[in-house]
Amino acid sequence: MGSASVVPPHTVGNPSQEGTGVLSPSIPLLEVEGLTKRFQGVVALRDYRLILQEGEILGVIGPNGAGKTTLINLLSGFIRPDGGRVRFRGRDLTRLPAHRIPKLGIARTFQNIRLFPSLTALENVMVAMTIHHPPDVLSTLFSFGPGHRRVRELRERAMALLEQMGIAHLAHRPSSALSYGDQRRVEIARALALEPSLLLLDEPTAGLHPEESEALIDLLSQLHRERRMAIVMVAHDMPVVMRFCPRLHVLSSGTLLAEGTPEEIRDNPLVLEAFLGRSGRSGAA
Amino acid sequence: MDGPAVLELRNLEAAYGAIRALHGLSMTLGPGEVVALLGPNGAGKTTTLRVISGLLRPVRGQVLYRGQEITGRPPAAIARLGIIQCPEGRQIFKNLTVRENLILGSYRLRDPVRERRNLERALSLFPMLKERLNYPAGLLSGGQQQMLAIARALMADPEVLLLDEPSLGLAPRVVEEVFEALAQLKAQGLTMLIVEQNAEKALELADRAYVLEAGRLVLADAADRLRENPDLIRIYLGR
Amino acid sequence: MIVPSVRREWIWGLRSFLLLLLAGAYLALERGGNAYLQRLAILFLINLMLVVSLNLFTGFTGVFSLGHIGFMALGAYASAILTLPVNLKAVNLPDLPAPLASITLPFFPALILGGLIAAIVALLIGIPVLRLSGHFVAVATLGFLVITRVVLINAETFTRGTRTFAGVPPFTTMGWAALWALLNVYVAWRLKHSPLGLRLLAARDDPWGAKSVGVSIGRMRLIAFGISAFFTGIAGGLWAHFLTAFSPNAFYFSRTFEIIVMMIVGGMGSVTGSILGTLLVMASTEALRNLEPGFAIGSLTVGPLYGLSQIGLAVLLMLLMTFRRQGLLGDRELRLEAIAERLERWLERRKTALEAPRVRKADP
Amino acid sequence: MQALGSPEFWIQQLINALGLGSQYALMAVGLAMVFGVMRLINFAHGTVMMASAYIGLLLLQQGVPFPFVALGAIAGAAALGVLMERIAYRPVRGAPDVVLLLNSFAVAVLLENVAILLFSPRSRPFPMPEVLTRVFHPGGNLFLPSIHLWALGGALLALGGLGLFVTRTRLGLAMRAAAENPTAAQLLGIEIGKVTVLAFAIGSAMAGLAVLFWTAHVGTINPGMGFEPVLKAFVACVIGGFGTIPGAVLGGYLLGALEIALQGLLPSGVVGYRDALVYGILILILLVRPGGVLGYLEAERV
Repeated sequence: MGSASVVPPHTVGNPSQEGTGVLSPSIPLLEVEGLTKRFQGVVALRDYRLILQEGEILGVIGPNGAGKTTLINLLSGFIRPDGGRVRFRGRDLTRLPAHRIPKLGIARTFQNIRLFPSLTALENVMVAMTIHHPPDVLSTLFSFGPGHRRVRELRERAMALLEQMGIAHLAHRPSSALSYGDQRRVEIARALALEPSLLLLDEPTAGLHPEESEALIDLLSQLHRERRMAIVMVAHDMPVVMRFCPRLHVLSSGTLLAEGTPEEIRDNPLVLEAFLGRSGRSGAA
Repeated sequence: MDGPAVLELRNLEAAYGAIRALHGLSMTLGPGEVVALLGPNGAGKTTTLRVISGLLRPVRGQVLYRGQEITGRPPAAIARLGIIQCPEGRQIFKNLTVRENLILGSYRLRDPVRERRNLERALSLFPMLKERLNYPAGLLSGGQQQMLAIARALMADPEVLLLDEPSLGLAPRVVEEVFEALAQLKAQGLTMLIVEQNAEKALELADRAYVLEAGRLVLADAADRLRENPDLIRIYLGR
Repeated sequence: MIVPSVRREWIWGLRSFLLLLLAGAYLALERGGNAYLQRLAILFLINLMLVVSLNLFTGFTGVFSLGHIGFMALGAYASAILTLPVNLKAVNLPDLPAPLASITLPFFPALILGGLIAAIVALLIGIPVLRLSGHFVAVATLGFLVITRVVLINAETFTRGTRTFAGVPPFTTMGWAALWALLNVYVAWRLKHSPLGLRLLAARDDPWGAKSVGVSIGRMRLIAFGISAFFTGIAGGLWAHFLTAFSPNAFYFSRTFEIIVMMIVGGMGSVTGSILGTLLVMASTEALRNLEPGFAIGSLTVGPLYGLSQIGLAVLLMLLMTFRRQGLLGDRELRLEAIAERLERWLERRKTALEAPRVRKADP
Repeated sequence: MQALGSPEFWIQQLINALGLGSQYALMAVGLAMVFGVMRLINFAHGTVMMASAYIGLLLLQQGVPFPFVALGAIAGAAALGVLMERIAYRPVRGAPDVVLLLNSFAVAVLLENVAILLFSPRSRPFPMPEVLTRVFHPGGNLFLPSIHLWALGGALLALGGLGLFVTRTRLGLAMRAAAENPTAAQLLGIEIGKVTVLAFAIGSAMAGLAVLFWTAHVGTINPGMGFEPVLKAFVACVIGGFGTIPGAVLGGYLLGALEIALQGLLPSGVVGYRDALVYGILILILLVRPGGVLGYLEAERV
């Protein structure tokens, strides 16, 4: 299973800096240039570019079919671009298969939550944890001895993470039996178990009640304060995005339409047109 | 609205597994009316159309067609009544030719005479399809495919036309063309329910509109009054 | 009130009871000398290995293999060729190339080599084929089964072609079969309940989700395929040294079908289910097979009914697919813990039921 | 056997390839039609062929004239196909692919063993009329078995008719539409259930026709006879691209040509491995071009 590169938690990629990446090293965390993807001739994403620093939060918004999920899929290696490049800490990811990406420090969630339904909530998180502690012959064949100790450690850590997400009491339920909101929390816990320095969230609040959304965003803010990983969040839920993301990208028909703070975006007539099909006039007041 | 409703939804609730998509939606569609269904992503617009067409069985609530309950009937049976949906994402038959696609549109009619008449009408509405009748539909451009999808739906002589995001992924010029064609259909008295991301275009076309947010009805008004309503922007862009 | 420690005692009790039962059954069969029952027991153990191994791949990865009997054939022929006495080789396989013609291996290394050959072939075909999705893997592995058969029939130098391969030493005893079956079940059980198993099941449950946590679907499938083929090859070797004579016809579709039905009955992905499924299906086919030569009810004689057992299997599979797709256990396991809990609850209820009348009597 | 380089050799090979290819094409079409509307690789397709052959034999033994025997066998196959859909596949519609596949295995095993029960496992001669078994010698060393002509003619007629049906008629179009996009088809009023029954009926009838030629070729029938043809039909479908009618036809003829070529060109020592090579090629095509030669299905990879 390859050698274990044991990465202690909370140290990945954040050696020194505090705050919003002002002290970032010369190489940005994520560098995207000219990223382009077509599906059967239709352009889903065109010439997208992005520079993201360690610990930064970016929100990506846009109407239906704007290419937001395509962007997440490209950044996480789930689809291959037709053009352009993604560099993570200077390393080119463009040709890596998807399952190699998490180990580098990029985790993602899915718009339609993709848990492992036959595993419990705890086991869902444990699977992700095996990435830094790969299974070996001992832990596979024997339920006692050193192999077993390793498994117990894994279990305890996973439990701690669920506790942090506020769902420790659901640890032993099959994940398919959880409510939608709890499933979302398990999925985020699973992503965090990879100890990422970049977290890609695809519509994390979709399908949640407003109160649930609020709570989830509070939790994400707290997790970000503690772990200082960078986050790219795709969403259509504007109040949520405006509150959580200090910096926004607006996509429309696969093109980067505008960029800026929530206030700038709100007043940008191009954005209004993208969402409503109108040039910013009367009603905007 | 004059006369009884062609289509009426009563307290529809729908879900995909654990995810609630509609929380008690009620609305009506009168004869000859064009109604727009608006709202941001994930508001439940497409779900509403899926329930009407029978592709999704509602958890609760009723769908009535000219006063008769059709809730839970199979999609083909609902289509045979004349409730024709033109689905999102141009779901044309890519391996079939343009002509074959169109002829299938008239499947429910079982009438070669009406089929021929409708074909002529569809081709006059979308002349560019005429030159490409024997092309496999998959070779058409995105805009042409959308036109074909609408033309195919019209081939059924629909009593009600349900349009799901007709402008999705199209260039602005093509969006204009599509909406011009829809305006012509409106002038001919076709009853339409249109789901659109492009609220402005939809409101130009529609008589009335309903606005959904997270599966709930939040606004319902005449289209021209709604265009001036500042709440609309708030719903789309947040506070 | 049920105290956990009491339950632990119960589990120990059950565990010892089960062990005693198994040991008793084993000794009774071994010493009892009923040849028919012994034969059935060995066949059961070998079938169990085939079912558990198939389940280890198909149940744990969700991908259907129709080619597993091909691995069984490889293990059977390989170990049989290796253990065949030199003088028999000169008669039966006169054209065997030099090193093979002059050696005779003991049973154990021959078995292991047979298993390894099956595993290596599995890895070779698995690397390309397992990347395919769903039923395309099924078709490709079926292709492998047919290829194996064609090769067995044509490689006469090694296999005697369509003729019976005879004279294999009868090494397979109850002990050997029980030992290997036990090991196979243990490995499957551990695999399912280890961190590696979590990865396997994750890859099965949701390939995209699995990739997002760094699990390589192809690699998981390959690991399971290799282990599964190894034990299937061993089962083939045990079978060869049990029957001592066989031909390529034994390794084709009807056996594939039988093993699949056993797996489905027990539940895909359930190790204990595989045991139940094998037991149940073998019992019923054995019963039907005994009817095949014909039987009489009163004055009515029913004449030979060849194929009855296969018809039974087919009907069983169709009924299962229509009404209980998950089989007996789905992918869950029968656990002593759960049984202990039930037993306890049942005893508890009995106790209150016994005490209840006394309470009522005291009432007035 | 002619010399390898002579024109006669090639003509002979071409004749053989067309004869064999016609049979494969007819068999593959039914498999493709069913796969199209149901995403089912119908393993029981082969047992339909077998059953149809036995129906033919029974009719023949009753003294029915041969043309009616042929019609009866074809009609019987169609009826059996429809019955199969009703009993084994409709109740599990919408279940995972594997459930349907397993049910088709069950149907295959069931029918084969019922045939064993009724007719015994032994092979039986199937006396064909002389028009089907005659061999012409048009000159030189050429052999022209009339069965090749019948197969080619029959295939051309049946497949041509099928082609007209699926491009010119309302139902035929509906069938192709349902195969490509069931949801969109339903939204136009097309009933998937009806179209599926139709696909089973037509596909099985084609198999019934194919088995007449196959039987004339082999001379005998037995309960296990469906196994090899259905596997060959699989391979043909995979070569041409699973799920399309033109793909199946093309695949059938390509497979026929491939087998005849291997038969003629392989050294005699390894000719027995011909089928192993054929299935090796099947696996290879699945790997490099899962969409088949016509490339319709998108490559599904994990």
